[in-house]
Amino acid sequence: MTELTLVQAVNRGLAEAMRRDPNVLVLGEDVGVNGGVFRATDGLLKEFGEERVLDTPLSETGIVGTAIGMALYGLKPVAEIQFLDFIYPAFDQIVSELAKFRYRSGGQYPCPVVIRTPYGGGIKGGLYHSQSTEAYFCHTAGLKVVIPSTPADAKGLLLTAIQDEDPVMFLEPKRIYRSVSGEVPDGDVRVPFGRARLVRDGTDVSIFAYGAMVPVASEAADTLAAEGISAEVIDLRSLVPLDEAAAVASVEKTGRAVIVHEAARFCGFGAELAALLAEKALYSLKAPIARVTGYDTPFPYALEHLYLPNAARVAHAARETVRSG
Amino acid sequence: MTELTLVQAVNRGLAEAMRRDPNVLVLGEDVGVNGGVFRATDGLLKEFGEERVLDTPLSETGIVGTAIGMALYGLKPVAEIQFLDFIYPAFDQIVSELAKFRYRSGGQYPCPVVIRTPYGGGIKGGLYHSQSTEAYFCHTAGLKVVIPSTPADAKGLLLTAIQDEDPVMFLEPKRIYRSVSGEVPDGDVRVPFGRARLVRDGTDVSIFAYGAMVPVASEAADTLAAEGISAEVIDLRSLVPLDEAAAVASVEKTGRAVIVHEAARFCGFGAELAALLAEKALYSLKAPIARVTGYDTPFPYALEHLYLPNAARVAHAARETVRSG
Amino acid sequence: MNSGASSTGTRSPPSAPAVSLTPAELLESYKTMVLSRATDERCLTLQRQGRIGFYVPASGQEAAQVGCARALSGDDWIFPAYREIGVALARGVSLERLFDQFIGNSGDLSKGRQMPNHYGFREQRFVTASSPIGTQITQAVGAAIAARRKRDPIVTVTFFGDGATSSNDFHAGLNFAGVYRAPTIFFCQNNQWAISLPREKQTRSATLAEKAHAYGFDGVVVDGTDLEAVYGAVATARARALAGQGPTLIEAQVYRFGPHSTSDDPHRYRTDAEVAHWKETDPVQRLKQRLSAAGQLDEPRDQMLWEAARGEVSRALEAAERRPPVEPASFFDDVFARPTPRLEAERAEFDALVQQGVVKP
Amino acid sequence: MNSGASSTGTRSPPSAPAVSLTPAELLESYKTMVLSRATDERCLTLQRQGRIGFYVPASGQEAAQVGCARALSGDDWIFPAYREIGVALARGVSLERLFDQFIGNSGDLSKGRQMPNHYGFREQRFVTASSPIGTQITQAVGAAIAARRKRDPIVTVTFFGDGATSSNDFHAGLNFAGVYRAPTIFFCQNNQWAISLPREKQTRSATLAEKAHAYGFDGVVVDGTDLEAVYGAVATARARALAGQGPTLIEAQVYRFGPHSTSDDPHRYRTDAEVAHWKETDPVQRLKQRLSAAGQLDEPRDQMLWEAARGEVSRALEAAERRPPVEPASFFDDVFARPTPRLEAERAEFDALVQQGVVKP
Ligand SMILES: Cc1ncc(C[n+]2csc(CCOP(=O)(O)OP(=O)(O)O)c2C)c(N)n1
Ligand SMILES: Cc1ncc(C[n+]2csc(CCOP(=O)(O)OP(=O)(O)O)c2C)c(N)n1
Ligand SMILES: [Mg+2]
Ligand SMILES: [Mg+2]
Repeated sequence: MTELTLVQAVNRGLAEAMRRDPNVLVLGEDVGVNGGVFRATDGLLKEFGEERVLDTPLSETGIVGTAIGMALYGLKPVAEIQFLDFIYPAFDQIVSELAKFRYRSGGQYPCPVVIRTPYGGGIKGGLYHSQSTEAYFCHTAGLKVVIPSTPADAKGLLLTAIQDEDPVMFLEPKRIYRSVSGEVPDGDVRVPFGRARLVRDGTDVSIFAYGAMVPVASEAADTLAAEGISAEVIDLRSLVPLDEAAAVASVEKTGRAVIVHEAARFCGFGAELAALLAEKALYSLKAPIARVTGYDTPFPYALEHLYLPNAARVAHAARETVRSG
Repeated sequence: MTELTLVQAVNRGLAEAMRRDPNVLVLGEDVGVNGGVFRATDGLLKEFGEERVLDTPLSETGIVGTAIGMALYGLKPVAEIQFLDFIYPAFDQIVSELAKFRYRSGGQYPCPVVIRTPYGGGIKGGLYHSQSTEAYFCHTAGLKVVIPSTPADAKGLLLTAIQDEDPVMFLEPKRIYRSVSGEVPDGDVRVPFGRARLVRDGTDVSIFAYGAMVPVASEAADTLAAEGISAEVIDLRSLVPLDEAAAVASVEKTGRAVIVHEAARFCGFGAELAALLAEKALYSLKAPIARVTGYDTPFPYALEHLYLPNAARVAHAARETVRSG
Repeated sequence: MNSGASSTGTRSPPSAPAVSLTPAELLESYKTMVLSRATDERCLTLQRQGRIGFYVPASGQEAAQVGCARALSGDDWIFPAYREIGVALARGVSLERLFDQFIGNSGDLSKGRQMPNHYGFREQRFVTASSPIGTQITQAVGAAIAARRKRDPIVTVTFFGDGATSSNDFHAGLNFAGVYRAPTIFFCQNNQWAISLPREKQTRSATLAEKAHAYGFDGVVVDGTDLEAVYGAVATARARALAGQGPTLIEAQVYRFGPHSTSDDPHRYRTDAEVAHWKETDPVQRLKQRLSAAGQLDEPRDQMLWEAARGEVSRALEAAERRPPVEPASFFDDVFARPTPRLEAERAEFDALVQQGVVKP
Repeated sequence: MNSGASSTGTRSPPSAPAVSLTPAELLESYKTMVLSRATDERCLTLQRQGRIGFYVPASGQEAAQVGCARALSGDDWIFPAYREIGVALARGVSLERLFDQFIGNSGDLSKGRQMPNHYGFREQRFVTASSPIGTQITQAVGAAIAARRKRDPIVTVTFFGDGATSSNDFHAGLNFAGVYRAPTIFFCQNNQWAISLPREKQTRSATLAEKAHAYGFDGVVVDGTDLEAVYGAVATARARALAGQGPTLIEAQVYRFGPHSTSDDPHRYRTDAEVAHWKETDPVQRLKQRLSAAGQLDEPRDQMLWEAARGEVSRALEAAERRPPVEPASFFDDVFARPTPRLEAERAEFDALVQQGVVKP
């Protein structure tokens, strides 16, 4: 066990995987000499050399397209996209190619690329360094989508992603890259996909969150506890595959659900979760499902603190939910 | 009034708009000399000339990027993307630029580009000529998204799109381009955005659909009627802005909802509608909301008839819904 | 610049091809080209008869495809567009497997997931095609870098059309290949049209080959109707790539005799005279004359070859038509290595619908 | 090819600049460059003090930016990247508006929606910047085509860096411009680095300018530390564009003295010696010497100019800092021309949260 920040845990996870498997390599903009703009790949070039840590030209199309070719050929590329906001030049390669290679080839060509990318707001990044568009990837059949909220999960889920046989979108909540730290197991300790993490047990309302919204949800639960409301907090962390059973079970217990994410509400991930719960736990629901999310506007700069869900908004929604049903 | 197919109505809409406003122009692959691979732009080059009908190089990035520049400068470009499946090279321009230009400039730079593109399955197009990824665009703040299911709406909504001050994604259900025909008003008759179309009145269950799923839903309603179940069919047609009031009112009346779309289910548009209904009409719901959709796989070829929702599946879901609650 | 029609490189001009084709190899190549042409002709008919759903013809491009494939080793990886039937045949893909794919039956290695012509054969190192234009180009570069990393002495070859030179992946792929000196051959079949857009309107450069200079390596224009010329250009590029001298862009000038696809009507945009002009250098005819002049082929022998080819096509087609369809629920397979709980639930939902007679496979 | 360092075009070489700058214009340009440099220096400090959140310096690129802007008409449209403060100042954008944007206050024309440096000024035909690299390039081409269609005798100019030559929009934009002969000037400031990636690893072509040939038009390399050279190249390109002779790619060779942005630590990837080497041709110093030699500037006068510039910066900053913040609910504006019912509902929800004290603006 070592105490690490979230971004350090990512770094250790990469190094661990690269040490164990010579086929693992890292590529992206500024990942080599510079060690990544957030230092997630710091030290890797020195340890593993230019053949395994590739500083690429400024082209996300090229990064993902070549990573796909490498994966088809039998390597395990881990591509870094500097910010999720800049992934769109690679969108065609991701949704048309990466997600569909195994399928379209009838299983002949697996394509296990991992795409790591920092996402989310709260760092005064404005419109283009803050977005949360995980729903695009979740809606794309053939991609797995995971989002850690603790250092241990960052390393453990990343190790799982790298040994997975399928493409994985690995979204890192940059807002808590350094603000969150915790004990991380040494070595190749993996966290399985498809299992939600119970952050806090509760009986009155279920709060679902992921990424940087997990600490926000926990803070809200503290507030609620002081008021005598017992909130269960669940870190979804694996959006695809989703731990539907855990979500349903929690709502069957509490009868109320609050879904929290930074992304815009309309057609966001929360819509799917709400739809699922309305389908599978309708008769348990004592109150309408609340979604506490970013608004349906682009991401602002000066006012990001008003745009982003905070603990007060989450607690308020939970309170209303408890009162109304 | 003239009897037209859906694709003819698109063609007439374009010609009408181009005649009325010299700033309207059309650009895309094969839209000029060839008249579009579906003939939606047939005859336009001849009538309006090369300056207003641009055959472009094979680059969706270029098509949308230049269209944006034209719109900023005061023209009204209508860009054709040959298939929705091929829009992804332009995704960066659409989500990063088109959707956000007005916002990021504080209103200084409106960007009224219309992007027309055929979408959906049922034509034996396989993986890459069949997809329905409207949810990507619906989740992107700053874009309007409309989908006609009748010739009259195809022309009327297109005319509205072209005079709109904001970017519009105009998705055309290619499966019914020629199989559906109907009376279309002559001249500049517009259909407003943000209003659902009541296809058929009913009291037992509300069926929501759009595009090529509208005739499927209607057929299901016929079947159901024969069994004594009265289904209301609503053509959403304007996904953004959405006629939430109409959807909620219908479910308040019927107590049951079936949502139909071709797109994959997970994080599809149906998720948002279900979430909305679970939020705003929870206490009216007598049964879980059913989603009859494409499955969470890429789009197949030989088996597309099993993948796509059909009237039997819709009727079945409606029946179950009526029985269960 | 404005370099002419043969080679646009001045950096280190490709040396003459190391080897050329033997007479026996020429005849083999001819047979493959005839088989390709015969398949094409049959498939256009089959599509009209509704026996296959769609088809993309390659007639006119056989020398480019077969000549290129012939210059490769069986271990080299192919990243095709969707028009490379000649390459597939030259790599030893069986006609029957191709027809299985055109029909999308249970013999189709891709399990009926894609339109005709979007095939792939792992055994032949022929990567499964997709429709979006250009995407294979960057992938081929990545695979080449991977092969070098694994110390495999192979090249990757990616096929694409004149239209694809405008794609994002062309730019990124050639740039990455230049930067990393990837052992990749960019094989552009300039068939003069991208559906209805003529080559001159696709881009203003004099040749497509010279675009390579923008990425720091050489481009070569070759007469794509001349099997041996293509062979030589590819053999040279391959040797250079393996020697660590980096990638080459080859522009093979050919012509698409038929429509873009069976959905296309070329009369809307091009003249019969143009087609007739290019038919004068029909690559199959050219090679036939070459072989005849060398005394290796005469009319009766040629007739026999054609009949054999047509017979082979018929047999493959019939076998494929007899093969059972894909399993109804198979479209749930291969989304992931192992299905997620959600996919399992959806498949169960589907099975129940079938059981209840709601959905009829 | 492998063309040298001055002009890579042989097709129809640009003629000599039609006009050159008058002594008065040179002095004006110098003042703008000093103001740009002074703003830069101040802003790096302000960022460290937490008074602005972020900053992208342009020091070293002033001659390129001001020289280019000077060669344009006020009606020409600018499509900037994010580093073009010299262009904004030369177009007459007020320092105060710039500081309003850096702070994101109620005077910011973009209403506090974007990070510092992502400004836009419709009045000055300076299109609002975004962060994604390269996207402005195709847009500039579209605007140029639109201007021609409207018979407006203007050009569009798009600014981008060496890194951006690898972007999709570079490829698409230059290709469309070549095909449609768009009156666009592609102004590449090659500042030798794209964050930590040196120019040689960005692409293997000898120059960036020669990439224009791939699109059928000319590229020109110009010493971007020499105001007059830049002015001449842009004036020539502009005249050609207006005469219907199509686009030009200009590669202005400059150096980024400072970090990529205030988030960057250049010591991780480049040497002090390299910086020192380029400082020898500091464009501000070069122009100062030129003006001194011509007797238009002496040390005292120069001191005065610098003091005036710094004073102007301080006044603009202070005015901007005094200006009230943006209205809390204003982030709901401008998503569309008129809010949708959903946006109205969300704004009402937000207002209620404020009213109830849940959210504290
Ligand atoms: C990204 C993308 N845009 C559009 C299409 C539609 N389309 C299919 S083939 C084609 C033309 C391709 O021309 P070229 O690259 O010259 O290849 P050819 O068909 O001539 O062999 C087009 C536009 C597509 N498949 N992908
Ligand atoms: C599509 C995209 N990818 C990555 C980034 C992150 N990024 C910002 S600036 C930059 C380097 C740009 O280099 P260059 O084009 O040379 O411009 P310079 O900053 O040197 O002026 C990168 C990689 C981005 N903004 N957009
Ligand atoms: Mg072609
Ligand atoms: Mg740079």
